[in-house]
Amino acid sequence: MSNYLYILWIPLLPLATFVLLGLFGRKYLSGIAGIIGTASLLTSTILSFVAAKQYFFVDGKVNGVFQKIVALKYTWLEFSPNVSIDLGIIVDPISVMMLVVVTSVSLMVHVFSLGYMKGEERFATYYAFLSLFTFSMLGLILSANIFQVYMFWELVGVSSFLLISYYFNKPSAVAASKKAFIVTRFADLGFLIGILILGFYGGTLDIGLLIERFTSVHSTQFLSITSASFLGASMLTWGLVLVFMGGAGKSAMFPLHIWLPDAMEGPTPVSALIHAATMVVAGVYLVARMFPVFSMDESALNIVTYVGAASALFAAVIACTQTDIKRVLAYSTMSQIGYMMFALGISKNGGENGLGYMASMFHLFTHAFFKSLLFLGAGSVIHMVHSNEMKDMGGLRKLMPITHIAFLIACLAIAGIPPFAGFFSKEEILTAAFHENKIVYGIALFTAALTSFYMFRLYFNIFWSKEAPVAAHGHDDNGHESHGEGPWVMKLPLLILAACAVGVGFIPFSQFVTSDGAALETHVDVVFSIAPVVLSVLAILLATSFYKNQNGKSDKVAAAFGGFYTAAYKKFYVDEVYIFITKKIIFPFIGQPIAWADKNIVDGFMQLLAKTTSKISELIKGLQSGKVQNYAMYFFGGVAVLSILFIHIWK
Amino acid sequence: MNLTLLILLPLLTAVLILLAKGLQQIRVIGLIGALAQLGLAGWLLKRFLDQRAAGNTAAHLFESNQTWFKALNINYHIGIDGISLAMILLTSVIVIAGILVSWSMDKLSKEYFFLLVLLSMGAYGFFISLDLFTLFFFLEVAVIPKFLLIGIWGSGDKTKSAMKLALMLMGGSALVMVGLFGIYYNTHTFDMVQITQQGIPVGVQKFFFPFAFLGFGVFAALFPFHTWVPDGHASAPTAASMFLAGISMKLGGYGCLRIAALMPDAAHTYSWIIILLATIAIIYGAFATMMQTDLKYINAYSSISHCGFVILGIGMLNKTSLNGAVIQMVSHGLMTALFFAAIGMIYSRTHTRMVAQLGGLLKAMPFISTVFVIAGLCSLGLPGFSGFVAEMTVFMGSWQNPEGAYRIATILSGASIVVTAVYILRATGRAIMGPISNEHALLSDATWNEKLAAVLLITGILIIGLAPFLINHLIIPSTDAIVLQMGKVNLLK
Amino acid sequence: MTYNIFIQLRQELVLTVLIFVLLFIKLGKDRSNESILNFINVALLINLAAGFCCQETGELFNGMFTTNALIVFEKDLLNLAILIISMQSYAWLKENKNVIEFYLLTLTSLLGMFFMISSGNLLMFYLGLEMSTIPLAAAANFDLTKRKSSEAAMKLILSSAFSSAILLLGISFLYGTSGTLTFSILTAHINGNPLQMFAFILLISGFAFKISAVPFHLWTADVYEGAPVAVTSFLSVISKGAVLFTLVNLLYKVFTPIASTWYLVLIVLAAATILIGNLFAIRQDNFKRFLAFSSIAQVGFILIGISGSSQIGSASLVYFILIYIFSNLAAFGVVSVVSALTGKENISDFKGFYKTNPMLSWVLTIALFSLAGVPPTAGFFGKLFLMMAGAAKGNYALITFAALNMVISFYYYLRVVKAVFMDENATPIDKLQVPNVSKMAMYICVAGIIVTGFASVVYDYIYSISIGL
Amino acid sequence: MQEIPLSQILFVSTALFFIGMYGLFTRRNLITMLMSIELMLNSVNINFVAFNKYLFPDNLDGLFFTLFIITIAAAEAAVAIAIIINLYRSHHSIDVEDATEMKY
Repeated sequence: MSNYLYILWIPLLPLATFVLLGLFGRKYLSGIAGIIGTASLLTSTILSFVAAKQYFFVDGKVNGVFQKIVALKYTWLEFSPNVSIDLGIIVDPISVMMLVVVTSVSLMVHVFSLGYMKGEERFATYYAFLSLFTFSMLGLILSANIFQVYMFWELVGVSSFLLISYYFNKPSAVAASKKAFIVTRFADLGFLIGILILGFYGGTLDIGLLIERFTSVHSTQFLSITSASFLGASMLTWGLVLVFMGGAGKSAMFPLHIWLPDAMEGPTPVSALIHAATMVVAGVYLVARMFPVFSMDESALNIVTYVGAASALFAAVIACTQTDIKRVLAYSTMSQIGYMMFALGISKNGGENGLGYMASMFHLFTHAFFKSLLFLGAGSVIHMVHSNEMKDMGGLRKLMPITHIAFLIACLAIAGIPPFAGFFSKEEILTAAFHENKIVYGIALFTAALTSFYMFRLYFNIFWSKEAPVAAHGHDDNGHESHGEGPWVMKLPLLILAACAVGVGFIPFSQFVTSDGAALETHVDVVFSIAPVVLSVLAILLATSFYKNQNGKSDKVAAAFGGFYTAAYKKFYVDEVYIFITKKIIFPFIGQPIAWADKNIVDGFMQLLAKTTSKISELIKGLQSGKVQNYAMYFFGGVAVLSILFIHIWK
Repeated sequence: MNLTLLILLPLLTAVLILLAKGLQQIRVIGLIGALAQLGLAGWLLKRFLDQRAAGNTAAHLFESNQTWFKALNINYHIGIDGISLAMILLTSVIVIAGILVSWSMDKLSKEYFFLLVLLSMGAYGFFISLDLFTLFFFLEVAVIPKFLLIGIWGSGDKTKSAMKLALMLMGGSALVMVGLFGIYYNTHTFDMVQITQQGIPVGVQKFFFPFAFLGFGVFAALFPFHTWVPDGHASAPTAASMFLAGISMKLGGYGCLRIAALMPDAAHTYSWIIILLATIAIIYGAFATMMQTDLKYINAYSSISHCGFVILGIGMLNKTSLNGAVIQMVSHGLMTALFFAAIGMIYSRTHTRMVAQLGGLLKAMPFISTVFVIAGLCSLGLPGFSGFVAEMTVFMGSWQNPEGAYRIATILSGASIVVTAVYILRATGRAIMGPISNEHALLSDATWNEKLAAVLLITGILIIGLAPFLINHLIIPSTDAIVLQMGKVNLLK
Repeated sequence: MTYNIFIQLRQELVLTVLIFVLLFIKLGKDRSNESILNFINVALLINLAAGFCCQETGELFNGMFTTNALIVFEKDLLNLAILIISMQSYAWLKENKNVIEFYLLTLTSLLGMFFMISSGNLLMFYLGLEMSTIPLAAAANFDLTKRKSSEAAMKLILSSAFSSAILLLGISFLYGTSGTLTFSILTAHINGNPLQMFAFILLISGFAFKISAVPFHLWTADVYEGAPVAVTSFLSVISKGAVLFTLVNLLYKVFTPIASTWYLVLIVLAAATILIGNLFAIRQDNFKRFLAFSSIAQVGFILIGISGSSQIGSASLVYFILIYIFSNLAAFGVVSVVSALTGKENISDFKGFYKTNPMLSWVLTIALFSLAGVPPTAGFFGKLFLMMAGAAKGNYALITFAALNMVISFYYYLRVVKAVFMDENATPIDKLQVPNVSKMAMYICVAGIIVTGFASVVYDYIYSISIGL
Repeated sequence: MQEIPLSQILFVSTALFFIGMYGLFTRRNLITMLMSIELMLNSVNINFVAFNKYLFPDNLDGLFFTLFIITIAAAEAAVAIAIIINLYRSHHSIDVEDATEMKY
């Protein structure tokens, strides 16, 4: 098969940009940093489209099955023979698909930022970090070695950290970035140990080999890892669950989701890129990447399923109550990723049963577009009103028509209204769920309804409800104009993404991306799709009646829900639990005792030695009485003692 | 290639410094000397690799062996393998950085630079010696300069810290001495190569291993003998802190490694204790760090935690873990030196090291803050920096021991990376980010010499972090040799 | 063969001649102190040189006086020491009107030590011992006007008289049990019956008193403090060294049959001596007193070395004494200059000393490090070899104990360094004009400290001439 | 007349020795202390003479030793008394308890 090595340039170009801007950007290139970043990313995007074309339409398929192609493999760090971190490039349907998604969304964000971040002091730094992120994300996608995944996993994490804390003199932003990094780090610990387990029993870190060894039931590796067990679960389960833990951390699955809403402290384009479209789906991607192995272990898959489903529902409920528009979007993201997760969980490997897998990937694909669209839309709204709060908004549809339209399209897409993109992907997921697991199907259905409800709550609160506020006009403290919707560079991405949100649904996805690479025939069953669509429409109507123009209804309903509402509004107190554990348990009961013990016990012991020595010397100083007669007596005493001692010993 | 140059060169530099007049001359001489050291080390590396490429598989290259005290069968026996070479390179880099950061040391500058150079001489001698006597000799040579550096140029409760450090280190070397005597009287030689060949009776090993290992452990900040570390580092002047954490603590680790190689049976017998202590040190150090409020204390305690990885790697006694230990030594040396350099730069401007009193430095001094953040990221094991490579190798190696207890130790040590993230980010978040106070807003950024030092160290960190195969290529043959000779090679199934 | 006697007795003869010359100078018209001192220093140099001129092994006066390469070398060491001391006390003696008496006393005492070292017979040994002790007592009182000086002299003379009584009792019992006083014959009669053991212990106690081993050490600190610095350094280096040489000679040659016993005696003494010496040294403020206790601790280490009872042991002892001469005298040299020029003798007075007198501070520091046994100074080698010799017996409990005590000793040496370099002081000792002669002496010491360790030839030579059990 | 057995003479000398020691320990007058030391030395002399006469009559080592002890004792006493006189000059007393300036 032909050479895919040029794919190497797709990640390397952003890396180069990062180095360039990181070293010289601040001093010399601050003016043209944006152009440089965008240009290089444009190149990568084109390259990735080329790659996609070549793979999907030219030579990816060998007798009807898409192949896994390892385009590059370089031994980077060898632990011991055949256990090593290899930097590699793997080309298969999902990686190519992700290439397209990441590059294009990232490109949109780059363009959008040209307008959004204009006049920032650390403009160049911003683009440097953005490129760093893109590089890491691409590297993650292309990884052929599970440890390579881990490495880029960490890099993605740190670039997210850097971008969230971009407004570094804002304490809340710093806190949020810390939270994001530490929570994901905690999850990564699980990932790491998972890797260690799989690597130990698999005897390799190469994903392809791992899959090969763990999927063949008779291989020694498979037998050893399944026979070994800890706390009643087989080592395979442990390994997979721990790996999934890493994924759950990045993808903000319950209960590791707490960092995502706070992460909205970062610049909005960043949220659009990292916390909506790309990084947060890394978890899904990871599970998909390891899916054949997951499919060998029922219990691991179940965990994936239920964590996913739970997160989907949980997030959706919270999203209905939040008033910060970015937080609403954040929770909706979490909920959608929950969708993808449980879709994977209920799927099987290969053939018809692989529907869930395909659906999940499809939803990932579509979601990337409409969610980033939503964020960018929100971005331009915020850019105009300089606030995240719903109460500061309303009736903006006249002031920013383009944004309005784009946002509406995105909402319809996510609500799963045909013929918008979300409809198709969601449909597949629901079908898969319906066949595999009725409970999950129920949850999914309900969540779908909730989704449409809160999305339109959001929509109406921003664009309708009251008349155009005057406050929004005039100059903000940065001093740049906020009339209208900002420059064309901010509108263009909206339009493009809107087009995608409408269009991408029609891509015959199942032809390309499936669990086993073979094409999969899917049929949109009209009868089946009635239920979800109707539900969504009803939910939208409900939202309309509540929020289209201000009337007390919503508050009444909220009051009706009472405690449940406040609980949801307070995000079900998960943050409080974490804060309790860290601030009230770890610090006072582990940290401080240890710090204290080090000062007083360990070091105190050394001090004690010194003190005792000097004390003793103080005590015995009387020996040297200064009286020559005593000296003589001690002398004689010495003689006596020695003689007794040694004449005795001699005996 | 005569390795003795590595000792003579610093000696010459020291003498010239004594003859020099005025700060300018002194520091220039010091810098030239340090550069010469680096050049020498680099040349050594080239020669070493050439020889290996030429198929010279001798355990130690550039050996030379002269009788010193004939009556006692004490020889001046020197030679290097990959591990010692790595250490030598580390030392030479840190020496330059140290001299650069103390460029404007005007208090008793002559003595200051003299002692710095002397310290480096001790380190070189230690790393090249193949005879336990010379090893011990150079181990102690390094103690006195530390005492004086901390006591004279230090800050805070400097004399107490200096005294504590000197006494604890002397205690350590006293234990080492007893161990060495034990070896000597049961093998009738101090020559490590000979001892390795003829082996030591198991009973003897079991009796004397604790002495020697704990003795070196004190230098390597092994729990519970680590208490000299925080105070010593905190009180020391910047360059001295860099030397202490970057070089001196490595003497301990290196010594432990050699001792374990000399007494494999005992090492296996006691490995569980070593691992226990190491794990405690890692976790305990990490949590203790979390509670610190002084930047230098933060780094000092984190050094305890990181050096725990070295001991852990040694205790696990397999090829990968030993590699990890060595890489961790180098990596931690560079990283902690960088950290101390950054802290020193911050302190020299703000005159405080209290995290609470700092903030938003990124605005006033972007370069220094960036250096600080890089050091932090390296310390929390971010891929691309040396810390990641080292820690992952140690984990990989440790995980190869299938015993449950060792697994748990590995997992616990692994857990420390989360705690590390916590304290690094707390320090960074408070000191580097956040709003800046008015009097700090006007402070100046790094000067050329500080920049040079930082860049040098960062380069080292990146070389290891981005191309670990280079250092592996250097050290793996040596660790292989050690492991083979220890008669226990663990590979993944 | 008649002139043989002159060669074998050459060191003693030179010394004797010198003493008489000094007597005549004293009788003659008085000269300026400078000229006398210069003359004496030159004479002492010659005296030192005399030792190296020609080797001759043999014995005189039918076994009363023996000599061999080792003994000659030991005497050379003592000569070297007296030379250095006299150079260092230049500043002090220049003003003193009884210069010659000082030298008469010290040189006589030195002569006595020579005879003691060479003695082949208990009577000879006793004579040498007393001949070395009594003048020292007088010399201790050399500062006639100082209260402390006379108190010190009193303590020294009384306790040393007492100790020599004990010693004599031991000798008398030895004589009673063996019937001979000659070492060579005595060995055959040593069978270790209780009385003989008792006699031996009395004898050892006498030695222990001279080398100030615990619990026979108590006079040391007071005498060191009270006596003039020059005398103190003489006591601490020369008399101690001489007695130790004799002790080794006796133990390794004469008391071989009861080696197992005296090994135990030695380690008990050693342990006690190290510990007590250290514990007392920690607290001292008076510099001479401090050095007294530190030297007691040193003796403990020496005893460990001797207890090794091997050729390494005795060689290491001589080697250590050589190094000890350099280190201790360097320290005393600084102290004597300071006390002669300012009258200050307390460690606390040395605070901030480095600011005003860097040269002296470095000399002092190097000396102290050498005493503490820190590389690269020679003290490291000396101490290490002593410990090695001790470890040969496989008594690692003792070695560990001693090693840990080294840490304590390290503490008090560093205390002084701390005072000199680190402590702040409003009124430090002001810049001192050190006489060139004393300077030279210090340089000799420092050179010795730095060179002796690395120059393994020295050790190897000593080893080649020294005796094993 | 039958001669006195060695044991009795040794008994006398030992008694003398310890009497001297007792005197040294208890007397506070320096001169007296000096005298008690002389007692001890004399007891040693008796030892030597007795051993020489009873056990090894054929050579005279013991006697010679005694002579030397006596001589040296004299010298010692001379120096000691000189020192004591000087002590008296400075302390105006020859009480040993008064000369305890240096201690600890």
